[in-house]
Amino acid sequence: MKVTVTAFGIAKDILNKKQTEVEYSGTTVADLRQQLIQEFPEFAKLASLKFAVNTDYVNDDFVLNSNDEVVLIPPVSGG
Amino acid sequence: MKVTVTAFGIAKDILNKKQTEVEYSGTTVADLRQQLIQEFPEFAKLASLKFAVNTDYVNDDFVLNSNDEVVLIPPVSGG
Amino acid sequence: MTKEDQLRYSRQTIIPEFGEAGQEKLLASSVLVIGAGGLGAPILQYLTAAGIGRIGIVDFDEVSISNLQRQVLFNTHELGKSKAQTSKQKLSALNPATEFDVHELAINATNAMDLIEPYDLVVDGSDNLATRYLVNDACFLLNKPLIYGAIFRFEGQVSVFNALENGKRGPNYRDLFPTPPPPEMVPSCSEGGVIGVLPGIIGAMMASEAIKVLCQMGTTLSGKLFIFDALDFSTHTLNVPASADNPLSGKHPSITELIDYEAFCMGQVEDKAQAEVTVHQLQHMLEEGNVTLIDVREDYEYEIANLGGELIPLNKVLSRSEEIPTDGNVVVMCKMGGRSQKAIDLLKSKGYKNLKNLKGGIMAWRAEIDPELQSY
Amino acid sequence: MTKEDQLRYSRQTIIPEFGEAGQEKLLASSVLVIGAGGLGAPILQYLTAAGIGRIGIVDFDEVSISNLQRQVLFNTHELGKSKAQTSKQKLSALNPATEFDVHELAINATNAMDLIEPYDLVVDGSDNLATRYLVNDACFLLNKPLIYGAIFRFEGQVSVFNALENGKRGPNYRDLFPTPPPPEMVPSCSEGGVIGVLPGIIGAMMASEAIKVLCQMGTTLSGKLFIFDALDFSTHTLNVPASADNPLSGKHPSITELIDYEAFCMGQVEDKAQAEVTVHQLQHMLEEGNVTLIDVREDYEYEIANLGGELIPLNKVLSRSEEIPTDGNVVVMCKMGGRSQKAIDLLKSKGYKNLKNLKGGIMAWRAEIDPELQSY
Repeated sequence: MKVTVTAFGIAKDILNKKQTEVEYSGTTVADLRQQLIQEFPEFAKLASLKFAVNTDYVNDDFVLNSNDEVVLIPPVSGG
Repeated sequence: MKVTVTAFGIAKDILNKKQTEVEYSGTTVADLRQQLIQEFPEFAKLASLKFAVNTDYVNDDFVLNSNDEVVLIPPVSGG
Repeated sequence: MTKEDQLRYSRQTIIPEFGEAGQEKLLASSVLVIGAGGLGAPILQYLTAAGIGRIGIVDFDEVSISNLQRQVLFNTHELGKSKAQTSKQKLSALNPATEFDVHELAINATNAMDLIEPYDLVVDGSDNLATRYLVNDACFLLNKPLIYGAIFRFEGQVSVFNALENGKRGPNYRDLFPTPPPPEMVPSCSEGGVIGVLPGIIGAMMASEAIKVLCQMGTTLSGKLFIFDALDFSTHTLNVPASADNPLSGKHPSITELIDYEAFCMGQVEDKAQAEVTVHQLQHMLEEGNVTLIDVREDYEYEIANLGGELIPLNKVLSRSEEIPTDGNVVVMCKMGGRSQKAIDLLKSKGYKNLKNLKGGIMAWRAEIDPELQSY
Repeated sequence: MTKEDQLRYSRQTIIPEFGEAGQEKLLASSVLVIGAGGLGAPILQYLTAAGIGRIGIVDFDEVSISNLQRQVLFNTHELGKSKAQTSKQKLSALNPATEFDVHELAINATNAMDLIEPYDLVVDGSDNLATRYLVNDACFLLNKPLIYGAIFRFEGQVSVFNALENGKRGPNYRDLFPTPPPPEMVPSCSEGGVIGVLPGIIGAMMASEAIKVLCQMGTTLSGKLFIFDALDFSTHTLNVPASADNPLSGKHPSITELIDYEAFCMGQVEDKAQAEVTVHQLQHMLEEGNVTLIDVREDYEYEIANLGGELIPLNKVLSRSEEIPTDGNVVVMCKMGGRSQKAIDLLKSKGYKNLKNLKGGIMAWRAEIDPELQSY
C-alpha cells in the first residue's frame, strides 16, 4: 500500500523533502509512525505528534487507505 | 445533473449567496452560463467571464460532470 | 554584505533555501510598486524590510481619514500629505540602505513604459480596472514579471504574470479576465468596501511572491489564481492556462502597443454617454432649475458635503421610489458615480427611463467646480 | 459613532456583513496581544486600524537590528528601545481613539491570569513553546477566545481556540499538540530562521480571525488548523476535533491551574540537566582552565561577540570533528543553545559522550555575566 507523506517544520528537515511516497505494509497510523522511525531515527523525538490524514486529525488507531495523504505537523514556535 | 456553483465578488451578490446547487439540463459551460442568466438576469452583464471547474479555468465548450464545482470569478479592482 | 547587513538579514539568510545568495539577489534588485494604498502599505513595508535595493513608489494621492482603517503606513497626523512622499520617509527609517524613487503621478498610457522600464519587477496594488489592464499590457510589452493582487470586501486575489519559466513567459491578466465587465460590476474599495485587514493579508502575499520571483526560489503563482475569502477562511487555487485568444500574448496578437484603457473599461461608451451628465451639465441644469437631483449616499456623507439634492440612500431607493419623478430631468448622484449607477439600474427594473447618472459624483464636482467642498 | 469615526471606518461599515453594528462591537472590545514582534507588528497595526477600543501589548524586549527584516512597526532609529512602549507611540498616532495598556514584562504562570482576565480576547504572537502552552491554559481556565499563529522559515500556522459556538467552547492548543517535543525539535526564529514577510501574512490572518470572533461574523478557524507554505504557496486546512484525552478540556481534566511551563517544555528534565552547564558553571570551568569550549555559530556572529571558544560552525562539526576532544570537559555553545544542542546530537552519532551544552548560549552569558557583550 502506498500513502503520500507531507511534512512541515522540522519533520520536513528529517525527511529532507516536503512530500514523499511511502510504500508500507501496516494498516494503522501507529504502524506508519513505527516505520518512519525505523527509516528516519530522528522521528523518535517526534513520537508524540498527531498525524492528519487527508483533511482530518486522527488517532493512532486510524486505519489508512491506499493513496491517503498523511500530514505531519510538528509545533512551530516562531513569532 | 447537479453542479455546485461557488461565486466570488459581484457574482456572489447576484446569486445572493456564495454557494448554491444548480440542477441543470445542459452539457457545457455555455449552457450553464445561459441558464444562470435566465435565473439571474444580472449575469448578462458578466457574460464575458470565464468559469473555472474544480481547479481549472475552462472554455465555454467544456463539458460538465455531475458534482463538479463551478467557480465564478469576476475581476475585483480594489487596492 | 556589510557586517550590519549580515545581522539585519540573519533571520532569513539562515534559511537554507534563501541563504546569503538570496539576500545578495534582493540587495541588487529593483521593484516598482504601483499604489501606496491598502495593498501598497504591506507590499512596501515588507519589500523594504527584506532589503530590496531600489523601490519605486507610484501614487498621486494624499492621505485621507477613510484610508486609515487599512493603510497602516500612514497616521492621523499625516492627513492631506502626499502618500508617495510620506511612504518614502517612513520606509527610509525602516531600512536606510534602500533607495526610493518617488513617482507622484497617475500612471497612464503615455508614461507607463518609461516608468516601468528601469525596474526588474512590478507589483500592482492599484485600485481600478483601467490601471490593471494598462500595467498588465505594459509589463507584457516590456517583458517584466508582474505581481497581481486585488481586494473586495472579504475577498482577495493573487497571481504572478509574465514570469519566466523554462524560457517561456507565464500567463497574464488578459488570460484571467479577457474583457472587462461594465464598470458598475467592478466596485472599488470606496464603493464596495473592504475589511481593513484584508489588504494586509493579500499585500504581504504579493510581497512574498515578488521575493520568490526575484530570488528564483520555490514555486510561484505563475499560471495560477489564488483566491482567499477571509469571511469563511477558505482558499481556492485555480490553474489558469495561457489562452490562444489572448490579444496580447495569444496566437494572433492584436495589441502591440498601449491603448486607451479608460475607454476600454467603460465598455459600451455610447450607451453610457446618453445616460450620463457631467458636473458642468448638472451645474447648468441647476441654474436653469429644470432638474430633480437625487443623492443616494448615506446621511453622514450628505452632512459632510452636498449639492442640495434630495437624500435617498441607495438601500432605500426602491422602497421610497414614489418620491422620484418618472418623467422630466432626473439626475442621480453619489460620491463617485458607482452607487448612483446601481440605483439607476434598480429603478430601471421599476420602469424608470428618465434617470441620468452624475459622472464622477460629488468628487468630480469638487474637482471641477467647487474646491471648497470637503473631501472624504 | 462620531462623524469622524463614520468617515474613518466607512470602507468597512459599507460592507453588509459588517456594517455599523460590527464597528460598534469592535469599538467596545478589548484585546490582549502577546508579543510585539514579527507577528505582533501586523496584529497590532490592523487591530488598531480596525478600531478595537482597548489593546494590551505584552513585550519585555527591546528593538534589535535583526528584528527589522520583519518587525515593520519599528525602525533603525529605535534600536534598543522598548518594543511595547514604541508600539504604543506609533499605534496611538494611527488611531488616537484606541486606548493602549503597555505591559513591559514577560508573561509567566504567576502573572498570566491577572494579565488576561480584563480582556475580551487574546492574540498570541509569542515566540516560544512554553509561552504558547501557558497562554493556552490560562485562556482556557478564564474562558477567553484565543487566536493562535506561529511561524518557521516559510511556514505558518493559524487557528482559533476556546471560541464559543452553540454554547460550547472549541478545541485548544493541547488538542493540536498534546505534548511538546524536545526543545531542539522546535526551533525559534533566531535558530531556525523566518522569511521576513511570512509574519506579515500570518499576523494579518490572526487579526482577521480576531475581528471575526469579536463581531461573531462569518466562519472562523475554530476546530481547524490552517497551514500556509509560502515557498510553494500551498494551503492545508485540517479539522481538529476536541480530544477526550485533553488534560485541560477532556473527559478527565488533570490540569486545573497553571503549571511550570519551562519544565514541561524541557521534556526529560533530568537527562537535560546532566548534559547542560549554566553560564555560571562555564565561568568557573574557564577560570579553572579545565574545559574546551566549542562555538558552533557563524563567523560573523563570532566577530560580534565571543567567549574565546574554538569556532566550528554547525554545518562543519562533522567534517571537523577531529578538532573536538573525545574525552575531558567539552562545552558546546551557540547564541541561545539550540544549534549547540543540534551539534551535540550530531556528534553523539559519532560516539561522543563527553559533550555538554551551554544553556541559553552567549545571550545567557550576556544577561547574567557580562552585559557589555554586544547583543544581536
